[in-house]
Amino acid sequence: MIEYLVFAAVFGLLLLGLHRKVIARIQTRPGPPIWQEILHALKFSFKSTWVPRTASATLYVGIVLIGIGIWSAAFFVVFAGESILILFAIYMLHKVVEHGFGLSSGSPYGKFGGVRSVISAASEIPLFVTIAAIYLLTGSLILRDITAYQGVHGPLLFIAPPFAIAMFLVILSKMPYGPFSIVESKELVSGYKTEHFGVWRAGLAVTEGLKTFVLLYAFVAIFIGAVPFWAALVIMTVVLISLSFVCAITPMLSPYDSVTIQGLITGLMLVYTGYLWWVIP
Amino acid sequence: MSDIGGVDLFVLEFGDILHYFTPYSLTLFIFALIFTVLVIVARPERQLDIVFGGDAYYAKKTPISERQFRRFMAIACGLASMGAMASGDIFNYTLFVSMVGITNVGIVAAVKSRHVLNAAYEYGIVAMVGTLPLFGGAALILGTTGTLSIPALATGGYAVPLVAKILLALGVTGEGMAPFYAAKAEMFRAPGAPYVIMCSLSSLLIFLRVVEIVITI
Amino acid sequence: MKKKTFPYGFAVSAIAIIVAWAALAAALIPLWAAVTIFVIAFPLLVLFLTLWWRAPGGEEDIPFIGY
Amino acid sequence: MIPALEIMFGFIALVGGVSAALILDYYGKLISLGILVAGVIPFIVDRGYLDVAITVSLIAPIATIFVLRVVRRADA
Amino acid sequence: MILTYSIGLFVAFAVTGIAFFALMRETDGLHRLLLTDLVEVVTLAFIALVGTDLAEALILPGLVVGTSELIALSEIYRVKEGFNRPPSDGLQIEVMETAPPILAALLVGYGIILSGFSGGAVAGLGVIFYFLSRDHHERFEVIETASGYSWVIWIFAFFTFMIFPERWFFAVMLAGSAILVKVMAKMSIIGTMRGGPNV
Amino acid sequence: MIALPLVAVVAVVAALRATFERNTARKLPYVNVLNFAIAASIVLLLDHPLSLVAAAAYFVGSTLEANAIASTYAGARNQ
Amino acid sequence: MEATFILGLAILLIGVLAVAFVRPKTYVARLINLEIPGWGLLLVMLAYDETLALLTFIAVTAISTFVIVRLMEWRDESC
Amino acid sequence: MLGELLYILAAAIITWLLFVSVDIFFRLPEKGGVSGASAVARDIQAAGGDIAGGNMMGNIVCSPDASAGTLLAACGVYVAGIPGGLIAAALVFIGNRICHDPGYAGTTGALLATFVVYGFTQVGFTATNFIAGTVIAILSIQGISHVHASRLLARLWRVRQ
Repeated sequence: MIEYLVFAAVFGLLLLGLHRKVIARIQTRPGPPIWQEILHALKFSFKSTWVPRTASATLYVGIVLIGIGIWSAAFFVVFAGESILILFAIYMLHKVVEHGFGLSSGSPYGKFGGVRSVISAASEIPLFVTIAAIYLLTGSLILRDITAYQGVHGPLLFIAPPFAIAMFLVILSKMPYGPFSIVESKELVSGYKTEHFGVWRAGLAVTEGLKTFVLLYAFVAIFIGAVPFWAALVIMTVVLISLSFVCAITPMLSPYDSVTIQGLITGLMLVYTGYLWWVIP
Repeated sequence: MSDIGGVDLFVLEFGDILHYFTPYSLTLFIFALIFTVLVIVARPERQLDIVFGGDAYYAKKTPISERQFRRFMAIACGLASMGAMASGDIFNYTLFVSMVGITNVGIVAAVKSRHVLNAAYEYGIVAMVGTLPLFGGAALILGTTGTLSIPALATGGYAVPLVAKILLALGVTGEGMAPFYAAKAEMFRAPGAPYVIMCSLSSLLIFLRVVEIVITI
Repeated sequence: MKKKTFPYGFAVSAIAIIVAWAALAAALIPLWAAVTIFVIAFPLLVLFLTLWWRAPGGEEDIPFIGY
Repeated sequence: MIPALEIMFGFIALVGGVSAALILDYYGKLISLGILVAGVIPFIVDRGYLDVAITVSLIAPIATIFVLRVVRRADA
Repeated sequence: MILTYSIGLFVAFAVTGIAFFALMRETDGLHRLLLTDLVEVVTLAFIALVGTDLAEALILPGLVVGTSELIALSEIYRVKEGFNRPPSDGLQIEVMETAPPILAALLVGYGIILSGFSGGAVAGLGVIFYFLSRDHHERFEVIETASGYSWVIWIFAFFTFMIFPERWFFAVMLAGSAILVKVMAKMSIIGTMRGGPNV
Repeated sequence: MIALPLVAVVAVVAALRATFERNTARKLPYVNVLNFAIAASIVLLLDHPLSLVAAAAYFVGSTLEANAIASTYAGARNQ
Repeated sequence: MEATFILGLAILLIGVLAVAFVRPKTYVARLINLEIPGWGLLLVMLAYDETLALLTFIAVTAISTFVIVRLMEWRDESC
Repeated sequence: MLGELLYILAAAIITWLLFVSVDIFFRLPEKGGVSGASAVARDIQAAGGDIAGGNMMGNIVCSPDASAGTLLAACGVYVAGIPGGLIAAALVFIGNRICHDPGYAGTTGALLATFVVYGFTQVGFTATNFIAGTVIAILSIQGISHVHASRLLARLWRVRQ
């Protein structure tokens, strides 16, 4: 089990590196090497580290642990085929973690990043509509049952493509350099990450790697169904590259527009769910 | 019980009142517990106020009395969210939720900043108004089905009106769904990170739980 | 925390993970117990490891206040 | 209670309520509120809750006196 | 019964709509506070319409929540608007010299008979009314101490329930009177809410 | 039993007159009649020793209310 | 379906209308009107024999009236 | 039916005489007991009434006086006989204290009325007649015409003087 966890962290970081590479290539830059994110994590971990004088020390350190911890838990949830509701709870609670990162340092940049991450909660709402719709279709939210359902009826990706798109957007809103990543826009320096440097940043990198892996893996598990592990990795890479394309060709939206667009998507999803509810007796 | 949150791990029956955990609510419960402990042990940060474009900055300190009050409120908020996670009775759940609403206001009410107080007041009004759909939904469920126990409702056979579910979700949104208010974002400008975190955490938790409840019943 | 405690913390968390892993492989403990240990110990492992091998030096200072 | 009585007392309560809502003068509003209470009390008594009737008729003037504190300030 | 409930619900929803409409159009802070008080009444109407014993049990916590939110909000409003001069004595009419002691005694007496939260609220109202007419040489320590002891008694009664279920009547009485003192103490502090160092 | 309807009719008349009287101070005597009628009907509705206490409590309470209103009104007018 | 219940609903409705569209639009008028729906609710509770709730409700309404009165006094004093 | 009505009318006249004489004996028309009573008196005078009668009416409004005593005594006799009337007198006494009334008009009225009502119940009247009668009597003073009632009371008051 633990080997999968370590692998997930490393592979997730690799995917993030690939993400940067693809974006760079689309923008006709050479871009960093693919393992750049792993190197980053290692580099940060070797740096000398302390706690800022203004920080709330316990929270400042504890939030890093919590960040890694919840995504490890999420990884096991997906891996063991438990309820996807738990996965999405963790996904939403990640917002609290971001918020905690930002607030605990006492830096105004971090604080604004945290507040923005709270505002951008609109990105979670499509998620719940998606969950409700999946429940409507499959009659269960346990990942095992959903996989079994897909074994019988074929991948959900083809049964209900709008939900796959919604989930795609949800993942997109958590990708760096994407249109919805308002928490990391440059006027906030590095957003909520601004004051977590050195070792703390390395921990954050592990969190990011795990998060990317878990979200993409969950996407595969929910919408494609049971596939061999290597095939899952391949599909994840494909999905990531498509995400990178989107990130590369769209500008970053202003916070207001970002929330509006996510709200619109939620509305569309609601309409579609209502339609499904009408059609399915 | 259609186990959307996983199979039941633990059920405590106390007369009519019922507490139970699914893996889902247990996860949420543990999260609330972790942050409550953090609130108890952590000291608030000294928030930096800077003048953009200049060198001037100063660190705001949280006075001791204010800190104590807010810590108490944050702990109460953590306990209330834990209660909301563990409760297996819709009315108890709504009570815990409204308690979360009150304590959320309390957490920031001690901050003597006009912006923060304005936001807290606006939020408090919304939270108080939120009790209407909240209790209204619970009462509607009680009136139409005659029971409030979530496991009993989940076994089926009861026609829980859709309106009641919507009211319940609406009420929880009103009580604590942090991101829906621009006003509440202003509340987060208050210094004292561990306590402020509790606001956003508790509102997320109760929202996550009501999703489970609404889908289950 | 003193710098000396980090290797111990790392050792403790690593041992916990290895023991849990072995016990799981030998079917001594159920899956959820092992997972709980992993979830608690893995973040500690990462943090203690990095804190252990990080470069020395540095002291408290104020946060970044602008370019 | 026979229907005729119910109608009469209900009518008193309604008159009190409506006039409390429509009268502009604060004192008039408070007096109308008193009329409303007068209409309500027989219903409580009719159901046999005498203790409730006692308490309610003691609390009602207290509430009025509370309100009078601000009426006095607003008026002065 | 079904028809009654439907009609009641219909009125309750209509009333909700009106209240929300008014709240939506209102911008002034204090007016909004008053309207939220109205919303609280409507909430209780929703619960009361259920009309069973359980509904009665549910109204009480609803009331507690509503009152505490109202008190908290009014305090926030006071601080946020910077009202920091305590009011002088308001009403100087003859009956305020004679009525409060007698009425307070009656209400407190009845509250003690009633016991529990209801009794506490009734008795607390009596005490508020009494404090209103007096100079405020209140002894906050005494009130706080009483409230603290009653809390202990309440916990004790709770454990009596748990450990000696056969002594339930004793425990009920103990818990009821403890809650009575507790609520009364808390409510009476509202009566003394005159600002200054104690608030 | 004609007493109770009679009292109720008196109550209605008093309530109406109190409502349509314009002068605040002169509303109060009408309200006083109403209080008499209600106190009487409390006893007439329910023949029970406690209903005497209820009638007295109601009467005293409403008299107190009228007293307070009148006194405040007088105080406000004197200023 | 009984008179108490209907009367209660009617007064509740009147009261809520009175508070929502208050004339004159002052705090005091609204505060006074706020009592009206309370009595309506009291009648509704009475129709279902919820006496304990009713008693508590009346006491607590008076207390919350007092809280608001207190707030308004602070306001008058400071403005 | 008609007979009962006559009884009630008779009772109204008896109680009217009783409480008006007690009130006037206790000098209620002399001045308003509290500022509210004086305000009522002034407004009645402004409407064309007499200040003395207005004072008495104001006092009746602002505190339980002999008329209230009569009513409650009748109620007391109705529910519990003579002891009921005595209890009613005690309640009226408490009511007087609550309403800042230094006088004893109400208590005296209640005590007197107890015996009067009890006496009349022995000769064919019922206590309910007296309850309704008191209400009608008070209606005649407070509820028909303030102007004429106050003039009438003032005339009686001048007789007393």
